Amino acid sequence: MDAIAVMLITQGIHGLAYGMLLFLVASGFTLIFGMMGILNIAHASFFMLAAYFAFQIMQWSGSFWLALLLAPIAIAGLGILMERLMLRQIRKFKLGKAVVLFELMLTVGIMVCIEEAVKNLWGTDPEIVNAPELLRGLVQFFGMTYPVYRIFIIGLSCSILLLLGLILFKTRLGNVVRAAVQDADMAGALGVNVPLVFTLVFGLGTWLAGIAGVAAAPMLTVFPGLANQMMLDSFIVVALGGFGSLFGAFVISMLLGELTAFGIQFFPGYSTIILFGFMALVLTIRPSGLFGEKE
Amino acid sequence: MKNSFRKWLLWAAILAGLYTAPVLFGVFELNLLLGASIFALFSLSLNLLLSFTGLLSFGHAMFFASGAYGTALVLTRLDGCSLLSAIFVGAASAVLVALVLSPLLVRVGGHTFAMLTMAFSQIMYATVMKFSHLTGGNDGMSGFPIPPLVIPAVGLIDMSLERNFYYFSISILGLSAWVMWFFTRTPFGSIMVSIRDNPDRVTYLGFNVPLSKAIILGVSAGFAGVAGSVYALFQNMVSVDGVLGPLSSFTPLINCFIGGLGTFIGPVFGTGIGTILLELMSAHPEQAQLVFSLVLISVVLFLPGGAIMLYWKITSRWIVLRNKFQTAILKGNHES
Amino acid sequence: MKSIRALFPSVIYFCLLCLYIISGLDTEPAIAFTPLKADFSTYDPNKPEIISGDTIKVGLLEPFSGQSAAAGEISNWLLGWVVHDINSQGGIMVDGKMKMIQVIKGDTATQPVVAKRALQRLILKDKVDLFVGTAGSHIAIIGNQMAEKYQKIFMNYSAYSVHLMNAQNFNRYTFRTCSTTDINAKALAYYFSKTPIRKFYILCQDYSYGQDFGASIKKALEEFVPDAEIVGEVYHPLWLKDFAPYLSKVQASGAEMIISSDWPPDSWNLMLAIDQMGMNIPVSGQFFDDPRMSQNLKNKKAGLGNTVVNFHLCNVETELNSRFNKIFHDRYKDNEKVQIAWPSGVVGGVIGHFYWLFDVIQRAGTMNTEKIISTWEGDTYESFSGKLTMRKCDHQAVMDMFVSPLVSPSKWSKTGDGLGYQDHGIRIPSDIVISPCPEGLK
Amino acid sequence: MNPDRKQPRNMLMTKRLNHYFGERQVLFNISLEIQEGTRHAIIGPNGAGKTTLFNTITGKYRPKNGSILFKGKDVTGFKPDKLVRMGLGRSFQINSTFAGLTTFQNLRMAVLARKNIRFNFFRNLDKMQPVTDETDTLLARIGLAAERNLPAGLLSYGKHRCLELSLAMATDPDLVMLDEPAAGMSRIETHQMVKLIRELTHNKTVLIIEHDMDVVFSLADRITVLHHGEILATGTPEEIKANQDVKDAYLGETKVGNAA
Repeated sequence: MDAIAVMLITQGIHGLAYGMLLFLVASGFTLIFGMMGILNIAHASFFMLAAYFAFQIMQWSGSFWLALLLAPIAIAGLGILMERLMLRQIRKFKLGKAVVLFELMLTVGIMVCIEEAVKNLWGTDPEIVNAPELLRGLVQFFGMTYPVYRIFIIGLSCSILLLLGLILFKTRLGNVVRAAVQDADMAGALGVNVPLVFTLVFGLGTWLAGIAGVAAAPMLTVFPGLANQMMLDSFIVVALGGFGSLFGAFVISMLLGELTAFGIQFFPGYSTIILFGFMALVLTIRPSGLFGEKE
Repeated sequence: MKNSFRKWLLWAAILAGLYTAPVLFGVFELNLLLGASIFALFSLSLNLLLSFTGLLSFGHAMFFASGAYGTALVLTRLDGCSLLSAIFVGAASAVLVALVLSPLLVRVGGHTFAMLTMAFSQIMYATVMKFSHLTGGNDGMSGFPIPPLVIPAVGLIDMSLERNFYYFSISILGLSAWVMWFFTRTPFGSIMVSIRDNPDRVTYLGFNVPLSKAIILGVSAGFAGVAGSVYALFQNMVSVDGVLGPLSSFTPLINCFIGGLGTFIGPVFGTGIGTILLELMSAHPEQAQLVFSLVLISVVLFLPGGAIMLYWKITSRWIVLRNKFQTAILKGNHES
Repeated sequence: MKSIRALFPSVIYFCLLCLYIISGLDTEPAIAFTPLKADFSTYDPNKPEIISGDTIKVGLLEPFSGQSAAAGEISNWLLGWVVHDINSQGGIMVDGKMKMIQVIKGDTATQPVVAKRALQRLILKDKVDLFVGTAGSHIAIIGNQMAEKYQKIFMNYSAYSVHLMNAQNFNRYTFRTCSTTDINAKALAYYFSKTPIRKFYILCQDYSYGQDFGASIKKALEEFVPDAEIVGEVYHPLWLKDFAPYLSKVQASGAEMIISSDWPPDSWNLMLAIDQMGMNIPVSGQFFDDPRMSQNLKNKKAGLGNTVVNFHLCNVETELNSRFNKIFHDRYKDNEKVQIAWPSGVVGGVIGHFYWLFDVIQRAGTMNTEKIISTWEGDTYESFSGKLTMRKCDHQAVMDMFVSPLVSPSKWSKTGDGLGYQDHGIRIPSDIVISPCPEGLK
Repeated sequence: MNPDRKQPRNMLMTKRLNHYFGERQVLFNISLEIQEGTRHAIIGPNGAGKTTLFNTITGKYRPKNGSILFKGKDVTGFKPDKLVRMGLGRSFQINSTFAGLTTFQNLRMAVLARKNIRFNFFRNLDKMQPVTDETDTLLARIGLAAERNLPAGLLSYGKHRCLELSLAMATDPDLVMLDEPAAGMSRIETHQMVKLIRELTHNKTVLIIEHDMDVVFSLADRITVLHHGEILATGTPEEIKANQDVKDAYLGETKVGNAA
C-alpha cells in the first residue's frame, strides 16, 4: 500500500478511537439529559476524575485492570451521591421552571469544584499512567503498524456499547429505563419507581464516563485540563445528535472523531469555528438535534 | 413616608460613600472597588436575561468582550476619538452582535439557549484568535491611549489620574444601572417578566414575543458592552482569556446566584461578596476557585434566594420575602 | 582627678567607636554572599522561613492557580533556593543595612487581568521593591507596563517572545535574562547545520509563543541551513490531548526531525504519543528533556535523538556548574516529589539568573531603582554555564546557548542508564545567536 | 341564532385544512364556516384533533395545505400575535396565565394589550394611572378584587379559570376561541362559568371546544363533530342530537368517558 493510503487508514482508526471514547462520555451525558432533563455540565469532569482515580489506584496496586474495574465504580458512586444528595435536594424546593437554572448552576459549581479539588490533591503537573504490558506495542496488519492500546480502546468501547444495547433493548430493566427516558411522568403513572431509575441512570451515565476516563488515561497524560475539550465535544455530540438520543450520539461521536482526525489533515486551525457554527445552525433549525426524538 | 425617607437616606449614604471613596482609600482599594463595580454592571445586564426573562446565557461574555474590543479597537485605530464616543462604539458593537445573533437566539429558550450562547461565544473566541493582527490574539491589546473627557465650558479632564477616572466611570456605571432598573419598571419591563412566566400567553395577548426578546437581548448586550468598554479603559487592556475565557461567562452567573435570583439588586451583592471572598483568599490563590465553587454549590443547595434571602431572613422579613421570592421566580408555571 | 573622671565617658565612647570601626572593617568581606554556600539539605520551598521587619521585598509574579500552576510552583522553588542561600548568609547589604530577602507571591492564573490585579497588589499594597516573572508573553507585557508605570525593576526570566523588548514595548525598568525564540531557533539551526538532518516538520502550539517560535525557526533555518526542507508546518490547539492524528501526518511527510515549541503537558503528550505509535522521529525544542517524561517512555527508540536547546544545561562543563550539579544531586537524587536527579536546563539557568539579580543589587548597594538600573546595564556576571552580559540597548541578556541531543544510556538520567543528555553539551557562542539591537533602541 | 342580524358574514372560514405530526396526519380536509355572532362548538372524543385544529387556526402550527380566512382575509401562516391583533382571542385547556405574577399584574398585561401599549420604554408603569384604574375595574368585574395581590398560581382552580377566560377576552376580540373552559370544574363552578361566558361574550363570535355536553347544548348555536381528524357532522344542536353517525361514533364513548 502506498504511504497516502496508509496514512488515511491510520487517521481513520485514530478518529474511531477518539470517537469511541467520546461516545462513552456522551452516551451517559445524553441518557441523563433525556431522562431527567439535566444538562450535567460536570459530566466530563467525572471523565477527568476517573483518569486520576486510575492513576492513584495504579500507584497503590500497580494493576491497570484493577483500576479499570474500580475507578468507574467509584465514579458511579460519586455520581449517585451527587444525584441523591444534591440534584434531588434542588427538586425539593419546588422551583417550577427555574429549577433548570438551578440544576445547571449546580453542575457548573460541581465542575469547577472537581477541577480545583483535583489540582489541590494531585497538583497541575501531568501524571502518566502506563498501559499494561499486554497492551503495549504495535500490531501489524495489511502492511501497516498500529498501537495495540488504541485497538483495545475501540474493542472495549464496542463491547460496552454492545452490553449497553443489550441491557437497554433486551431486558425488562432496559424497557423501564427507556420508558422513563421517553416520558418520566407516564412511566411513574405506570408504577415505575422513577426516582430509583433516575439514580440508576445517573450512576450508569457517570460509570460510562468513568470507563472512558480510565481507558483514556494511558493514551494521554492525566492533567486537570483533560475535561475541557471533552466537555465541549460532548456538548456538540449531544446537541447535534439530539438530546436523549443514543443513536444520534453514536453517529455524531463517530463523525466528530473522524472530523477531528481528518480536520487536522486537511484544514487545521478552523475546526472549532466549523464545529460550533454547525452546532449553532442545527440548534436553530432543529432544536431537537439531527436525531432528536422529542419535540 | 418614613419608609421613603429612609430610602432617600440610604441613597444619600451610598452616594456619599462612593464620592468620598478616593479620599478614604488608597489606589489599590479604589481599583478594587471600580473593578467590582464594572462586574456588578456586567452581572446586572446578565440578570436582565436571567431573572427577568428567564433565559440562562452561557455566553454573555461575548457581549462584554464586544464592548471591550470595540472600545480598544477604536482607540487604537482612530486618532482623536473622544472618550464618550469610544464607550458608545463599545456598547454599539455589543448591541450589533446581539442583533445579528438575535434571529437565531430568540427562537429558543432553556437548555438550547444556554448551549447556543455558549457555541457563539466559542466561535467568537476562535474568531478573535484568528484575527490576531487586529485583536492581538493571546497577547491582547494594551497600552492604547485614553483620551481626556471633554466637558463644554469646563474643559478637559485628564483620565490618567486615578481619581478622575474613578469618578467618571462610577458615574457611567451608576447611570447605566439606573437606566436598567427603570427599564424593568416600564410597560415593556412587565412584558419581559410575562415572557419569563408564560411566553405562549404573551403571544396570545397579541405581543410579538420574538421581537420583544430581541429588544431585551439588545438592551442586555448593550449594557454588558458598556461594562466591557469601561473595563477596557480601566485595565487599559483587553485580552482574549480575560474577557472570553472559560470562566468569564460563568463569573457573572455565579454572582447573580450568590446575590439572589429574582431581584434587581441581587447581582450587586453577589459581586461584592465574590470580590471580598477573592480578597480574603489572596494569600492562597490556588484555593480561591475551590472555595468559590463550594460557596456556589451551597447557595444553590441551601439558599436558593442567595444573599438577599439571607439578609431578609436575618432582618426577619422572611415571610414577606418568601412570598416575593416565590411569586417572582420560583413558582413559575406550577401546573407544568 | 575630677577632670579625669569627666574624661572617662569620652574615652569609653572613643574605644567603642574604634571597636565599631575595627569590627566593621573585619566583617566587610563577609557581607557579600557567595552562591551555593548554604546548607541545602533542609531547603523546602513549601516551608519558607518567616521573615519580617525591614526586608528586600521581591514579588514573584507567576501562575499559582489555573492550568499552568505547575510553572508557578517551579519558579517558587527556584527563587526560594537562591533566597534560602542568601538569607542563610545573612542577607544583602543595602543602604547600609543587612537585609533579608522576602518573597511575596502574586498569582497571575495566566490571565492578564488577574496578573494586573496581582501586580497592583504587590506594588501598591505589599510594597515590593522589585518583581520577577513570568510564564506567558501576554502576562510579561503587563509586567513591562506596570514596571514602567510604577518605576519598579521587573526581571523577566521566562517570557521568550521577541517583541517584548522591541522598540515599542521596551522600557528602562524591565530586564530580560532568558533567551528569546529567535535566539533559541538560531542556536538550534546552527546545530543542525553541523548535522546531516535536513527534513524538518514544525509542530507548534497555536499560541503566541508557538507562532513566534515557528516564525523564528523558519528564519533561522533559512540563514544557517539553506538546504533544509520544511516538510510540514502545523499549529495545534493548546493542551491538545490526542497527538496521534498529527503524528500520522508527520510520519507521512517523511520528516527526519520535529521542531516543537510545546511545553508540559503538551510536550509530554507528544512524546507519549510518539512512544505509543512506535515512531522514531526525534523532537527538538526547549522542553523535550524532562526526565519525568523520559522515564515513562516504553519504546526504546522514542525520545532518542530529541534535541534540546537552552541557555543552560547541566552537562555544560564549568567548575561552578559541576559544584552546582553536585549540590543539587545530593539534595534531590532520592527525592520523590522532585523527580529529577540533575538540574534540567531551565532549573539551573533560572537559578543562575536569580543569583545574578541579587549580585547586581549587592553591588549597587542600595534599593534605589535608578542605581540598580545603572549597575545592571552592561553588567557581566559569571554564572554556572558561563558569562552573562546585560545588553544596554534593549536589556536583553547576552549569553552562550547550549544544545544537546538525548542519548541512552546517559549518565545524566535519574537511574544513570536511561534516556538523558549526552555527556557534554554543545556550546554555541553568543555572537552567533544574538540578534542586533532592535531598531530604534540604543 | 340572532334573527335580527341581516346577512351574517363569515367571521372565520377554513378550507380543506390538513395537518401532520411528522408522518401522521391529524387533520383531514377540515372545512369550517363560523358566522359572525354565532357560538360554535367543536366536540369529539379525546385525540380527535380539536386542540390541534385550534392551534392550526390560531397560527401556532402552519397547516400542510388548505387555507384559513379570518374576517374575509387569508391569514394562513400568520403568527398568533398578529391574529390576536386582528381580533382573535384564545383560552387554553390548561390554565395559561402568568402564574408567578399577581392577579392584578396578570390583568394589567391584558389592559396593556387592549390599549396597545407595547414598546413603551419611557414611562414607569406603576405611575400610569389610567392603566391601574382600568385594571382595577376589570378585577371588580370578574369578581377577583379580593385576590388582587395574590399570585395567580395560588388562586383556587375556579378563579384561576376565570382569570384565564378574562385574559382570552382581554384584547376585546371579535372571535373568541375557548378550549374546554369548564374542564375539571364542579357542577356549580361550571354553571357560573357558563354564565360568565355568556356575559363576557355577548355579541361576539365564539368557537368553543367542550366535553361537557350540558355546557355545549346550553351555549352553542351550531356544533361540529370531529372524529379522528375528520368532520363527522355539522349542524344545530338538535340536528347533532338526531344524527345517527354521531351517536354511534361519539356520544356513546363520551358517556363512558364521563363516568370514568
